[in-house]
Amino acid sequence: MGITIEKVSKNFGEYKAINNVYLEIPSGDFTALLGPSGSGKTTLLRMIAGLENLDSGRILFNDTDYTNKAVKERRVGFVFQHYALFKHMSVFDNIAFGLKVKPRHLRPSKEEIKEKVYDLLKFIQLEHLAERYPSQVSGGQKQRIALARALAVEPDVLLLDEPFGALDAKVRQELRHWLREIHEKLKITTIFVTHDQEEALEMADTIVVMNEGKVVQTGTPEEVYRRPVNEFVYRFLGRVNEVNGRYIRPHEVSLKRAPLGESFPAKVVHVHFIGSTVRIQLTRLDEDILFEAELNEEKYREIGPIAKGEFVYAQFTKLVDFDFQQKVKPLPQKESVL
Amino acid sequence: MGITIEKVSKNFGEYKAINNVYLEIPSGDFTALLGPSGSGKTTLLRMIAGLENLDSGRILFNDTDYTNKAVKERRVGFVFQHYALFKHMSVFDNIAFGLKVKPRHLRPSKEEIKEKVYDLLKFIQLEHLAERYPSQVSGGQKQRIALARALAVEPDVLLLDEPFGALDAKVRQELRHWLREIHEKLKITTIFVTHDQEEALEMADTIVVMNEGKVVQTGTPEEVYRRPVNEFVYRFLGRVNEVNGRYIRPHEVSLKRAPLGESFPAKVVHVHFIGSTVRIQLTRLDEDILFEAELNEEKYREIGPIAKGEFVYAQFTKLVDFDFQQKVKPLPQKESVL
Amino acid sequence: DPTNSQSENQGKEIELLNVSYDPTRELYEEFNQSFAEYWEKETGQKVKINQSHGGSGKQSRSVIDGLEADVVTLALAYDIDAIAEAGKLADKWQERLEHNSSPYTSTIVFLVRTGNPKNIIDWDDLIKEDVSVITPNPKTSGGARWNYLAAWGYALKQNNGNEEKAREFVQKLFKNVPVLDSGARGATTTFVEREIGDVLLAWENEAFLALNELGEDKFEIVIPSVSILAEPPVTIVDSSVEKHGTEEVAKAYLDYLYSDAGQEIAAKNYYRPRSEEVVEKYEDQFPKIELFTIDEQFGGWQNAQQTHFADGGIFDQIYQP
Amino acid sequence: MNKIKSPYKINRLNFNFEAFRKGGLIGVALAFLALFIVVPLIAVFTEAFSKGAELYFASLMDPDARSAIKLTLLVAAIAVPLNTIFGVISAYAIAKFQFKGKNFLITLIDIPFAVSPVIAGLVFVLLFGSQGFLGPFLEANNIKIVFAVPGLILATVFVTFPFVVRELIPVMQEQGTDEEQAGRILGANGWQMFFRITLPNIKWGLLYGIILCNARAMGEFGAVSVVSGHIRGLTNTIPLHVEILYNEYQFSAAFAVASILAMLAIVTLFLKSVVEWKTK
Amino acid sequence: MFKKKKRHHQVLPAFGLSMGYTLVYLSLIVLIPIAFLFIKAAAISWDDFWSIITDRRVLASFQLTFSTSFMAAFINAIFGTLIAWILAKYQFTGKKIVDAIVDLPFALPTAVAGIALTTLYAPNGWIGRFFEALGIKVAFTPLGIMIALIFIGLPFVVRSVQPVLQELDQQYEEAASTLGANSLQIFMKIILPTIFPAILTGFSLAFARALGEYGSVVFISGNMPLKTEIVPLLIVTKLEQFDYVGAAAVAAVMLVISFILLFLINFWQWRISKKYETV
Ligand SMILES: Nc1ncnc2c1ncn2[C@@H]1O[C@H](COP(=O)(O)OP(=O)(O)OP(=O)(O)O)[C@@H](O)[C@H]1O
Ligand SMILES: Nc1ncnc2c1ncn2[C@@H]1O[C@H](COP(=O)(O)OP(=O)(O)OP(=O)(O)O)[C@@H](O)[C@H]1O
Ligand SMILES: [Mg+2]
Ligand SMILES: [Mg+2]
Ligand SMILES: O=S(=O)([O-])[O-]
Repeated sequence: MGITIEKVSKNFGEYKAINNVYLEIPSGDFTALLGPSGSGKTTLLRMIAGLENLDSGRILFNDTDYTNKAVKERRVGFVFQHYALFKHMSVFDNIAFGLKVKPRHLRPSKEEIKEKVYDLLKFIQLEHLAERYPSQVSGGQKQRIALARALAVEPDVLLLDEPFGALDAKVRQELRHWLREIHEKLKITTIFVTHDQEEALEMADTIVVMNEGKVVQTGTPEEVYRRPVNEFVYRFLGRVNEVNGRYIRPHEVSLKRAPLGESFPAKVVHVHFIGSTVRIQLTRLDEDILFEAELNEEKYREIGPIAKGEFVYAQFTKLVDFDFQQKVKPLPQKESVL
Repeated sequence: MGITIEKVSKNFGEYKAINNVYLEIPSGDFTALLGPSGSGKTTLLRMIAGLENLDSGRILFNDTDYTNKAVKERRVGFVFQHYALFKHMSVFDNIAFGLKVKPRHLRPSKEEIKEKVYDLLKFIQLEHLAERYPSQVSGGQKQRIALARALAVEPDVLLLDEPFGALDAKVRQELRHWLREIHEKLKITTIFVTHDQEEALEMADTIVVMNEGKVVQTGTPEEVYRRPVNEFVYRFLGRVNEVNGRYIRPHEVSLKRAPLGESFPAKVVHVHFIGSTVRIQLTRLDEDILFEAELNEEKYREIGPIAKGEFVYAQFTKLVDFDFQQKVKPLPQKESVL
Repeated sequence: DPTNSQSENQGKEIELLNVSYDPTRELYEEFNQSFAEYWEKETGQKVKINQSHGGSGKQSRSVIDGLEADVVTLALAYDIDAIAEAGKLADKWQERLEHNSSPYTSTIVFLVRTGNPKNIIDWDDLIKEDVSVITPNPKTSGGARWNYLAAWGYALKQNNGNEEKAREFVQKLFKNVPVLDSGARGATTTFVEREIGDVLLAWENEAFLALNELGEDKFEIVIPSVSILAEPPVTIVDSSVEKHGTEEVAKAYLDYLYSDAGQEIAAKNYYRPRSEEVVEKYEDQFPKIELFTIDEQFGGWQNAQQTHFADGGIFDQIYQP
Repeated sequence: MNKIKSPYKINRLNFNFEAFRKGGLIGVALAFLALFIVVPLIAVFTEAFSKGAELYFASLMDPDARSAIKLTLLVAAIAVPLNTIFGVISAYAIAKFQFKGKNFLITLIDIPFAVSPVIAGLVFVLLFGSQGFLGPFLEANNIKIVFAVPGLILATVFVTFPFVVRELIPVMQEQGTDEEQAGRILGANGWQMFFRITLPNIKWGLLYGIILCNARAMGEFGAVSVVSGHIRGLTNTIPLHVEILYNEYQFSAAFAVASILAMLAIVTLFLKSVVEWKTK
Repeated sequence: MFKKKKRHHQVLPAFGLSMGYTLVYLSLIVLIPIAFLFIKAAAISWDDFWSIITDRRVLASFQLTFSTSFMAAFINAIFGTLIAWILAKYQFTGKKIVDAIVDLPFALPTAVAGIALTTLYAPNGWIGRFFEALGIKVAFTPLGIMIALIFIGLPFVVRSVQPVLQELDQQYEEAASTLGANSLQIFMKIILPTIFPAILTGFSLAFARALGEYGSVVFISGNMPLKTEIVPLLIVTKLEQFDYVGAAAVAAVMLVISFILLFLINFWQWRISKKYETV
């Protein structure tokens, strides 16, 4: 099911939560809505599900206008950030819910429902938890049950609002894989909301970057990372050093033992090993500005072990400049982001 | 202030939340307690603060037995996961609290308190919010206020329980830097709890890996990452591919266009660009097992663009084997971790 | 020593607590004022009389449980007997004052709506099928017991002392009762305000009061051919007056009820006075009526209570809602 | 685009039906409230003023009415603080600590909710009356409890016993102990912690509890009726005075005095709204 | 009993002090006085006790009290939930006032309520006359008692259910609607089970209060033995006949029955919430 969002706007009082958004999501795509808190991701997702009204614009599912369709007629599966599992129902009943509330003439028989639910439970590898209540399962299990519940009614579109937001780092990573696998298998058009750029880059086929109620950029992970349309996208998609209004990513900073070209001396403040990369915090000696460099194994081996307090020479070769794009609002002041 | 934890145990009913833990934290160190949910991190931190009683063992601060010292005599600063700011007090009053409740003869004058609080507000760059109430500031700001409040009483030890757990990915990253900077400046012995291995690796001088109420390994980030004492630590500290009970990290998988040595053919399932690295999901053609490879820019450039559906040859060169360490409990079944 | 403490109190205001039943509020309001003036004139001593009103039985119980009444002025001797039983006053209290210690009497009459639409003239009319009678519950209300006994006495007289017939009569009467309030005042309110029932059985003084307070144009009093002589007794609570040192003034208070002034006030408040002179003076107000006493018909209160009102007594047996 | 200006979020289930249903439900609920609560309230005031404003105020100025008002205020002024102190302290013990038998303790605290006020009064008569267990002792020492002000206070304390605690327990439980612990770590001693953190955090819940407790204390009828002795000007509270006036056929005076309590109820409710508004 | 599971004394102070005070005050004000009631009731032989409480009038009044209280609490459970619903879910003009008015029965003295309700529902009252015209008697019948009990019990249900509804996350309803449920299904299958424990709490509070209610009922009930005589009135009646023991016996039975009922309801409620909420 392909989805088209046409000139959609939505105000909460004076506040423009969604501001004239146009977006096309191809059938079977795995799309991430990425943006900072308050950028309108959840609102947009809820509008697609029919949980929120539009002030203006249209939403089309496969070229049919769905703007005024009732929620239950849209055939969307929705996974809420905090799962919204029904506390008073067992895991089985949660998953069966969508089947049990079907109008009588469409409702599967008890046996069929049971079979289907157990198929889903097998699919999410939680057969043994069928009789438990949501309060008796872990966060990651809840997440999977919520997904099974959404899938039970065979939706055309799967919508997930920060599906991993409430989980541990480790569990989150495992579930990311799992969700991708499921998408590979089922090929349902899937849209998920996240504010974690790594999550979006790692999982999505298409990333929709949002800010202040607008879609800022749409593209594959590589596109948005390598060809950000403005400063905002650039800064939001990865670590960044700011140098007098221009930017460079830490892994693009080159460090040398000796001066070379336009390099400048810097003092090593801290060295971290994060898996295969080494992250180094430095202070520019000439300007007393803190910046970060990231070296992969090869590069680090090249330059040799670096310790806190040492002096090295750094070079900013590929500084990025967005000044020509004055129409794009700059990223808010640091402290208001926090 | 150095801290020594000697044979400390703590049960909740039958459950051994902390099981005979020995730990030494040098003065001025920045230590991360890292472990999965329920491993006892919070309990250990609360015991250091005096918020939880010990069942057995001792806790020493600079070789003085503090086991039975009252909370308020320990001179610890504690930052709660959800900040625990006093809702009914302004930001100023929150920070001033610790000074205002000092016994009369130790209490600074009103002017001194005011000066000190404003110094701290300046330090956390939130001077303009002094009169606001906690409900009127953002999550990141709350975090910083909680820290300022803890610092106001000039603690000897700073304890933080998942200080960034409730924050956005982007905000979290910024605050990590900021907290490190503060530690550089103040040099207070700092212990923070996290279940995010990247956070621990990036921030800490020392990482204490915990599991099931025990300390599994202690060391610098590089030590625990490169020389994990057992399977648990290895798996917990980074992404991992499991190959018949042995392990390899994705960035150690080498991919080639042509067969070479012990390589085997694999099909590319998915390709992600995460900043400067490329993460590739593949299926072994010979065993139909999914695995992941991670290439840095250089390596990816070497092999050339890889697309979904292509076939490549992979090689597992440095498979790690923990089988000799039978005494270490294996990581729980995948599904029970989730 | 009471006299001693009395002299100590000289000049100070003495307080007296009169625990009475519901329909005497207006009476004692006037009487207390009159007595206070009299007492101050006689002795130079100020006296303040506190009043407590409520259902007669409840009031008696309060005194038993420790409400320190100096005098009790209740609806029935039975209620004062109960206080005597608790040891708070002499057993033979009823002999301490004239007329069985009842300075005024009353009787049970009918209050009907203007024009007497159901034409109720005597007791027999109350058991007609279409007549609805209002009376409070004899189990809780002293007044209601008088009503009940009056009806019973009438039936006995009519049937030459045939208990069975009397029982039948009273049973029929209570069949006609749609609401049983717990006290006399409640019953009056039900009849007058809620406009329920055709006839209210009431103390004569209550009937007059209702007429005065709530509209002469709305109601009429019907005097039945025969009724009961209700003798609300008064007495001193020995234990309290001893404790308070108020014996003298309490005695004087009750004696004053028998004085001309006291009797006038009783008559003005529609209680039938004992004093012949005052009776004559209020002849118009209190029509002659054939009255029987409790002692004659029922052998005293204790008997009446045991036979009729105790749990499992005749009232419980015949009462069928 | 179907636009219904409705501030609550509409699940787009079925718009017209939704609006229709909302109207219907509100209508039924309001009708129920009107029938059972508003009309009786109006009746009180209508009856109170039925004989004119002059009589209305006269009945409030009557010495017996004034002494009843004073007594009621006195009783509430003692009973409410007693139960408030109890409420705060025991809610602290119950909400902030884990211990065995907590549910049982809460059930015990609930007892006065389940005890008929009449029984409550009876219980004190059985205990302190002349015929009661402590009666002889009290009489010998000339201590008056029932049929005097202490009895009224006791009965009122009993009847209003759970109001403050029950209001506070959920509030305190919801707040948890993090802030208190933070205070302790920052060096606060027990008193400082309690007065600077615990108490300010529950102040609105506490105020609400006090308001309800006070309203019930002033309005209690059954229990005080049993222990009062009904001495005019001495042991009659407002509700008892209302009953007396009513029994004297002074209906508008009765309702006039009752209207004070109704007024109190309204002021109370107004205060409560302010409280709730403040809480947000 | 009442011993802390976890020793926290270093952190939160004064557990012993506050618990001690709680127990002492609770005992003095509530437990000891109630105990004396039972001691009094125990002063008679079992046979006497049995004959007192199996008396026709006593049984009738028990039946009346429990049935009217139950009906009133039941009606309150329904309409109280409805009122809580509109207060929690809808915006409408005058909502604040409605919200405030709900507490009126808490604040209005019961005697005043009783008199006002009797004035209204008597056959010649503002409302009673309409019923009278239909041939329905309200005041002085069990129906009248029920109305008084509805009046005094309503806030218990509303105030129990309202906060739960307010905190009820919209997401559950939304989740159900994305799964295809219609509004009736959402209410019956999602909302009702969630608020049911709260309704039960409100019901049991209203029920308990109704069982003991005296002030508002005596005026409107008509107090006909066997017909409209409630248990508290019967206790008063016994007292007025100086029958302390009988009164204590009836009171004790009343207390025990209400405790058992309350306990069962609480236990049921606790079971339900335990089932879903345990972590
Ligand atoms: N029901 C509502 N009423 C008023 N404002 C709202 C409502 N829902 C959302 N908003 C506002 O609309 C804006 C967008 O909200 P939305 O929830 O879509 O953001 P988001 O991108 O999902 O943020 P987050 O990452 O924090 O979930 C925010 O400023 C939010 O405060
Ligand atoms: N007060 C308590 N009573 C009973 N059990 C407790 C209590 N506090 C903690 N536990 C248990 O002790 C174990 C360790 O808890 P702790 O909070 O220290 O874990 P943690 O490592 O901080 O986990 P998380 O990452 O989820 O915060 C858990 O199994 C927890 O359920
Ligand atoms: Mg969101
Ligand atoms: Mg923890
Ligand atoms: O006041 S009575 O006892 O007569 O009802």
